[in-house]
Amino acid sequence: MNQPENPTREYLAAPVKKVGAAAWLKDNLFNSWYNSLLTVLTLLALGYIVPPFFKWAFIDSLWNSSADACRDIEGACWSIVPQNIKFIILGFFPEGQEWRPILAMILLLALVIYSKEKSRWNKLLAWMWPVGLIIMGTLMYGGIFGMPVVETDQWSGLPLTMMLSFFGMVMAYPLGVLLALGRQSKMPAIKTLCVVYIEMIRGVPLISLLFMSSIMFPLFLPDGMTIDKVLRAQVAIILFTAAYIAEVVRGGLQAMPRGQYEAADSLGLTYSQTMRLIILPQALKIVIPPTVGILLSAFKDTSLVVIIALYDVLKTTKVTLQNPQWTGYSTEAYVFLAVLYFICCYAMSSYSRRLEKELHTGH
Amino acid sequence: GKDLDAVKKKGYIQAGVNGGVFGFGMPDEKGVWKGLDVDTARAVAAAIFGDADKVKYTPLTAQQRFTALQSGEIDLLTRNATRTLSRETQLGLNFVQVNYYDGQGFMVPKNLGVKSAKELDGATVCVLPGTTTEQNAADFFRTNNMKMNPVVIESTSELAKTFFAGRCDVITSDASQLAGTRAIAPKPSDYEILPELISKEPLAPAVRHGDDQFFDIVNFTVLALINAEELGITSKNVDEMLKSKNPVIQRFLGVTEGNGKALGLDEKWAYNVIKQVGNYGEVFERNVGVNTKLGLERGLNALWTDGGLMYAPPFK
Amino acid sequence: MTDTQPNKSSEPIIKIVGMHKWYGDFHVLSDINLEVQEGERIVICGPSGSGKSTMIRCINRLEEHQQGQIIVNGTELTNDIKNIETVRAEVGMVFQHFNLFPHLTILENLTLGQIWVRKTPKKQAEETAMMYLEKVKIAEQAKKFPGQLSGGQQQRVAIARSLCMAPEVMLFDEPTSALDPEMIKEVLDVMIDLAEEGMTMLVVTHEMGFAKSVADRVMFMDAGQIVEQNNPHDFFDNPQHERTKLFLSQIL
Amino acid sequence: MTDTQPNKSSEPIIKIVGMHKWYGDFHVLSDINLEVQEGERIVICGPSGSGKSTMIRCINRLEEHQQGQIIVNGTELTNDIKNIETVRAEVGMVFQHFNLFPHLTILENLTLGQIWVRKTPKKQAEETAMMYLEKVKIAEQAKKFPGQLSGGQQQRVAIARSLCMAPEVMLFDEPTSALDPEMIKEVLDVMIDLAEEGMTMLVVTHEMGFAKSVADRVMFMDAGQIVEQNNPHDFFDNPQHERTKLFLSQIL
Amino acid sequence: MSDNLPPSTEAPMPSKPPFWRDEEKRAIVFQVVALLVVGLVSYYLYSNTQANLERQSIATGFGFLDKEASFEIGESIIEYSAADTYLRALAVGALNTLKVSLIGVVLTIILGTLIGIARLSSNWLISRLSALYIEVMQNIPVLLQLFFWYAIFYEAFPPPRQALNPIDGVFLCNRGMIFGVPEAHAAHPVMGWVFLVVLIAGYFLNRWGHKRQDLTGQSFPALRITAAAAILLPGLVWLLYGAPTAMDIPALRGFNFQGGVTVSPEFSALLLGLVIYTSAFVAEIVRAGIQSVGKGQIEAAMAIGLRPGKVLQLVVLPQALRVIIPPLTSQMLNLTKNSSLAIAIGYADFVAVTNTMINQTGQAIEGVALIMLVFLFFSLSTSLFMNWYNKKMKLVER
Ligand SMILES: Nc1ncnc2c1ncn2[C@@H]1O[C@H](COP(=O)(O)OP(=O)(O)OP(=O)(O)O)[C@@H](O)[C@H]1O
Ligand SMILES: Nc1ncnc2c1ncn2[C@@H]1O[C@H](COP(=O)(O)OP(=O)(O)OP(=O)(O)O)[C@@H](O)[C@H]1O
Ligand SMILES: [Mg+2]
Ligand SMILES: [Mg+2]
Repeated sequence: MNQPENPTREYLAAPVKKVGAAAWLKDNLFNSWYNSLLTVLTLLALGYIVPPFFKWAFIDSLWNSSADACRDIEGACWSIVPQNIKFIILGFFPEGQEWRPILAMILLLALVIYSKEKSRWNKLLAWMWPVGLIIMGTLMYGGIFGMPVVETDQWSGLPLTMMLSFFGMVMAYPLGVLLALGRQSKMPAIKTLCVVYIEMIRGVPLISLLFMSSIMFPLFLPDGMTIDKVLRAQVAIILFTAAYIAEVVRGGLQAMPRGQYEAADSLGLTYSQTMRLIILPQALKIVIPPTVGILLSAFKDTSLVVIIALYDVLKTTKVTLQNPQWTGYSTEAYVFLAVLYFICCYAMSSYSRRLEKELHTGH
Repeated sequence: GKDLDAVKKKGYIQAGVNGGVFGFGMPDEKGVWKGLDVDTARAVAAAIFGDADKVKYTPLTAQQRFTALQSGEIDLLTRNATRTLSRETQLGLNFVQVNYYDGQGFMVPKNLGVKSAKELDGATVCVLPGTTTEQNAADFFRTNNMKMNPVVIESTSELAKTFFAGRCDVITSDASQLAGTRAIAPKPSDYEILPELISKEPLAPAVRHGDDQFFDIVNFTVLALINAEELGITSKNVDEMLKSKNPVIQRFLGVTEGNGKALGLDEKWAYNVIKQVGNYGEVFERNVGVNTKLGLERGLNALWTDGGLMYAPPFK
Repeated sequence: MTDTQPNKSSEPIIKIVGMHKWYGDFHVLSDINLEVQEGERIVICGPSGSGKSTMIRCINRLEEHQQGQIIVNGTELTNDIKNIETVRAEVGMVFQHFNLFPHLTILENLTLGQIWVRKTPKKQAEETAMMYLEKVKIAEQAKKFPGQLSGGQQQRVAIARSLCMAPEVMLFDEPTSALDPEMIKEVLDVMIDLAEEGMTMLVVTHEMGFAKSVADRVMFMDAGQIVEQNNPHDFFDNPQHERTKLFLSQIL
Repeated sequence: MTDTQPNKSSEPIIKIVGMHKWYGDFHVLSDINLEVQEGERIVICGPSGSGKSTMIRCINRLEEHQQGQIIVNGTELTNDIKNIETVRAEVGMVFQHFNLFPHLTILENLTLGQIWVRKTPKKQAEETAMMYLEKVKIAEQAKKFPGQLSGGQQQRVAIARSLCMAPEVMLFDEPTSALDPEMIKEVLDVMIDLAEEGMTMLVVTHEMGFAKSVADRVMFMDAGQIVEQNNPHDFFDNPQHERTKLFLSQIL
Repeated sequence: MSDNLPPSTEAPMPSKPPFWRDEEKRAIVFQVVALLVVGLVSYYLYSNTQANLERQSIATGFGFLDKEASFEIGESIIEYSAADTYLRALAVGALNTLKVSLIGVVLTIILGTLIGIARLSSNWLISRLSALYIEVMQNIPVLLQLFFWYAIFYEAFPPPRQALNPIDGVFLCNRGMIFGVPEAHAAHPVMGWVFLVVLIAGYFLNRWGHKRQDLTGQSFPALRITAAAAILLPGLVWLLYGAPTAMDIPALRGFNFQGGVTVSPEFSALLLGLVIYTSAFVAEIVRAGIQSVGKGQIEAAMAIGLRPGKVLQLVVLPQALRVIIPPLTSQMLNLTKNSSLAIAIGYADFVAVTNTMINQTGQAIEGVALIMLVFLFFSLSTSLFMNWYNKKMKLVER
């Protein structure tokens, strides 16, 4: 509706808004007495913590030196990281082959970045992920194109962490969806099985499952049959993650209005068609943000595989610290790890938040 | 035997190692495995394949190690495991010749003024959860009518830091570890290891029941290391020693044939072991000896001729 | 009960005999008997909760009945999955809230059933779809998503979606009651077109103008029973039952 | 501006003088002047975005004005929390989307304000509540939760909730525009009853029938200003401003 | 009204389809097959395990539980010494887990709520810092955080001989916080009983106050009166008993402080780590919960004249809680499960104790099974309670 200009209407500028730093401070930090108090207390606390930390981390620190040089300084000995970076990041991967895990990680990163745009979510992408992961696996394992075979027990460090979490996620996803469908099922036996599974797994700590996979699993198998250690941990992570995904997906399924099922039924679609074509595409989209949340915890939780002596980044760091030369600098090493984890997780979580917003404003 | 055949078929030995004990079994900053236990496994590979590098390592936790051996995941366990009766019988393992005599001890800061473990009543004790460390410590305090406050932390480096920060009055662990821990102290001379050893910890490699031939090979490989030291054969002089007129040395190095055949190995097996890994003395000095960060004395691990316990039977 | 069947004699396309339905202990539908001839147009009205929706939902087995028979085009509705699928493919349904699939374009909404149920080649399915979209006068919206259409347009798409399956019978459950007054007309127009082409239709609605102009028969339901049915003229001008009279007095 | 105050002379119950309001830089309300006498019934209309809602929300300080004065029953609205509470307790507000508290029963919705603001004993509060529920004709729903009522019923509860506080003035912000046609009537009936009892009312609505039959004065707003106000008769039959004429031609 | 008859036999019944096309029968077959597969796989694994255990002559069973544990545990709520049984050792571990989880849950909810609200604060600094806190704490593995807090506790405090003594009877050192408690005296149980009685009386007083408010509209300061009585009356008892002031003051004897009560650095670090990590998640949950309550609700509440505090108490929180409770439950469970990382920083939780037990006895299967059982018990009982509560809180809708 195009309104004719109202003759009586005179637009006034808004009353002068206070601008400048002082006004900003007043508006944002000192707008009431308790806010002022909070501000002052917070600033005091920051003043107490930040300068000494800054001095330790940046002023009195050494960044790339021998371990002996670090003995004489007050500050941080960051040298532990560059001096051991190959082992911390790549672990046992044979010398001369380092490009392979690095390339695999870059590939993964590229895939993640490519998947960022919502507009690129289509069938192609759905295929790119498994194919990409297979390529990564091949790169790591080798055996073709003249790449020497690198057994899984030499996979370690960051690639192991990434593999355990991403493979874990990709494999756990379909399992989780099946479990969620099972839990929604009208068949009591199926439903009970799924509920029991989900609640059992969610009820116990991941480390007890890892214990299981490492100590007890060999006992489950017939004599002489062994299964790769990494694979066992991977299976434990998949089983664990699947239970969590199942619960998230169930939330999505429950959010689907009954009308969608009815419309699909009245078109004559079968149960599997209804799920595949109508319900899951919508339900899974709704739950993308919490799913990313699970990926995040899976990523953080892989650090628990130290408990069964797999060499993820945390374990490689710990081993580095076992070396008497470096034992004293665990704080620095752990800070490095914390930053590493933080960067990865923060990237994922801020992405998931953006996604949540985008999906929210969409229909 | 079946285990030996399987190993030969694979072309390498799968060895279970600790993975986190400096000087015994741990990867260095390049990811290469180093340590006394690692060298033991390498010696076995040298004996069987003539190539010490034909080993793959599986790092194991204390809980995993015996199951891993039983289930066939590994062929050989060289993970500072204490030889005990129940393990040999109930767990179905055979321990071979001991490659390190250890014992549980205590270390205290000198300024506490404690001279004997018997003076530790009421102390806070940092304990590394080994398999029996906690039990040994508790037993010792109980027999001496003392009270203890344990602080049990899983990782050596964390535990060491905790101890140096003064969280505990005393730290207990195998003596070999204590020496290493002291070495990394901000000021090693501030700490001293108390004289008492409260337990016997003969650390030995182990194999499964059921393949005596493989057991013999591993056993005699360890003994060969000791024997070589007794005979004065080192990796440097082993080639010259081949020309030695001493019949004992000739037999040992396979110049005079017989030993190899008896074990089902190449006659050059001992030569390969010494050439590629060195004798026990070399292995010890290289990994844990006084010139390493651990700085351990030979002590009980010296040859019997030097007052230690290392003693090899005749190789004939 | 005044029964005014239209002058057709063949086997009825829908036949309901002594049908009962319970929700738990609650007896929603009681002794429903109904015959619908091919091409007949039936309007069902009645107070809220009287079981109108439940009845037509039984016809394509969105609800299960516990007693009696429902026979659609010769196929009886039982637990037999095969039969249910046959019936559903022959009966189209239009819901009050449209229930379009929001993640698919309009065109995909229309081709889905054809491709997966009828196994029609995609190209042909799209042609059919476009034909029906033109019929409901929104062919130009084919590439849009349901969320981008107005309610009236969405309901027309929903009708087209059902039509694409070339059903023998169309069921409408209050198709206009979620719409604004101006959109109601759009949808009713489409339905009148359909009626004129001879489609068999069962329509739950309170649009009495529609009932008067197109229905062959108007049915009044109350408390799970069919109270009265008659041709629209007699139904509105001369209702027999007290209940019907009361109801009509309220809504007209 | 044509000003047709009703023939009352006492101090006005609402007095707005030269009031301006900005959202950031956007000048939503410009120089609003308004006097409302006790018992007066004012209908406010105008195109979307013209500031109708904003204006009445200023009256009970759901929005803050930046310039000018708003005096309600002798209390001026300033930052003073005490004044704001006084005013809010005297001014009832009915929202377009009812905003009932879904976690409380209907009865609890009605007694909440009485108990916590007016400190009325619970029993008495309940009696008052039941009285008003009867007035809006849904006393039998008292124990239900809002989610169990229809939209029209919910809006009637919302009106009753305001009335329970015995306000001097009732503000209605498009109280019927979220409702189905049949429910609109229910709610308008209640409002007409109120008007007949002499309640002071400011109603934002586009129900012109309502305006004609109950309003003492109809106000037309555009672009944040009161363009024209008059008694309903003159307003509808003889609008003065071009803008008003255009608007009326579109909605009538 | 239609008659409410059960299905009669007169009307024609629907005819029966062949069983392979019958939905119901298909479902039964499908379920039987699924159960069979699960059963068979379980049996297969079970028989393998049996065979393996036999072959490796591993003893199974829980008989070892009443053998002497012969190891010490750092801290314990109940009496324990190395001479006690494994069962008791495990109980000590389970209680320690319970202790850190319960206290952790309470603190986490408090801290998380505060930070969640701070995140919504109008103070720029506060809301930014809360956002930073949430980001950092959520995105670093909790294990690393535990190392960090533990290091602070043992590095930042002096050894016992130079212990800080901020208030009389309270010592801070790297052995923890040690504080004095009153020496046992006949007055104490009496004071306890009086306190309890006051609490019970307070409860009824509060109910009476509500009733009075219902009747007269006047509120009654029952809480304040109860609080005052809870302090004053036991104090009076104490005076009547002659005001015994003897304290069990910790004193440095030998290596450590003797007497008093000690809060160990391990416990503090674990508690702090878990609370800080989990509270970041809780903060987000609380924020989302509060934001989920529509603006209209707040406006409506203000429009009937409720004060901001009451708006929060009567309208916002009851609605926000419904959104908050389910994810909060999982966070509480996560906290409990994460307490199993205690072993990394030397707190003797259930997993740590079980680990030692496994090491000593080699009963790995039983040990892992026990861990799982105990945690399942914690989890399921929490879930049950929370589900019950959630159902109670659910909105009634059409
Ligand atoms: N799933 C169900 N479980 C229990 N009762 C139900 C269920 N669905 C509907 N009902 C009840 O069955 C009765 C008939 O419902 P139905 O939806 O068929 O009525 P209707 O005539 O379509 O009413 P409306 O005009 O409101 O749509 C109602 O009383 C309703 O409450
Ligand atoms: N919180 C806000 N911030 C900025 N602009 C706002 C805000 N609320 C409303 N507005 C703007 O102020 C103007 C007046 O809004 P208001 O809601 O008062 O209009 P209205 O006359 O009630 O319209 P409608 O008939 O659509 O309800 C509109 O242009 C609107 O976009
Ligand atoms: Mg209906
Ligand atoms: Mg408005």
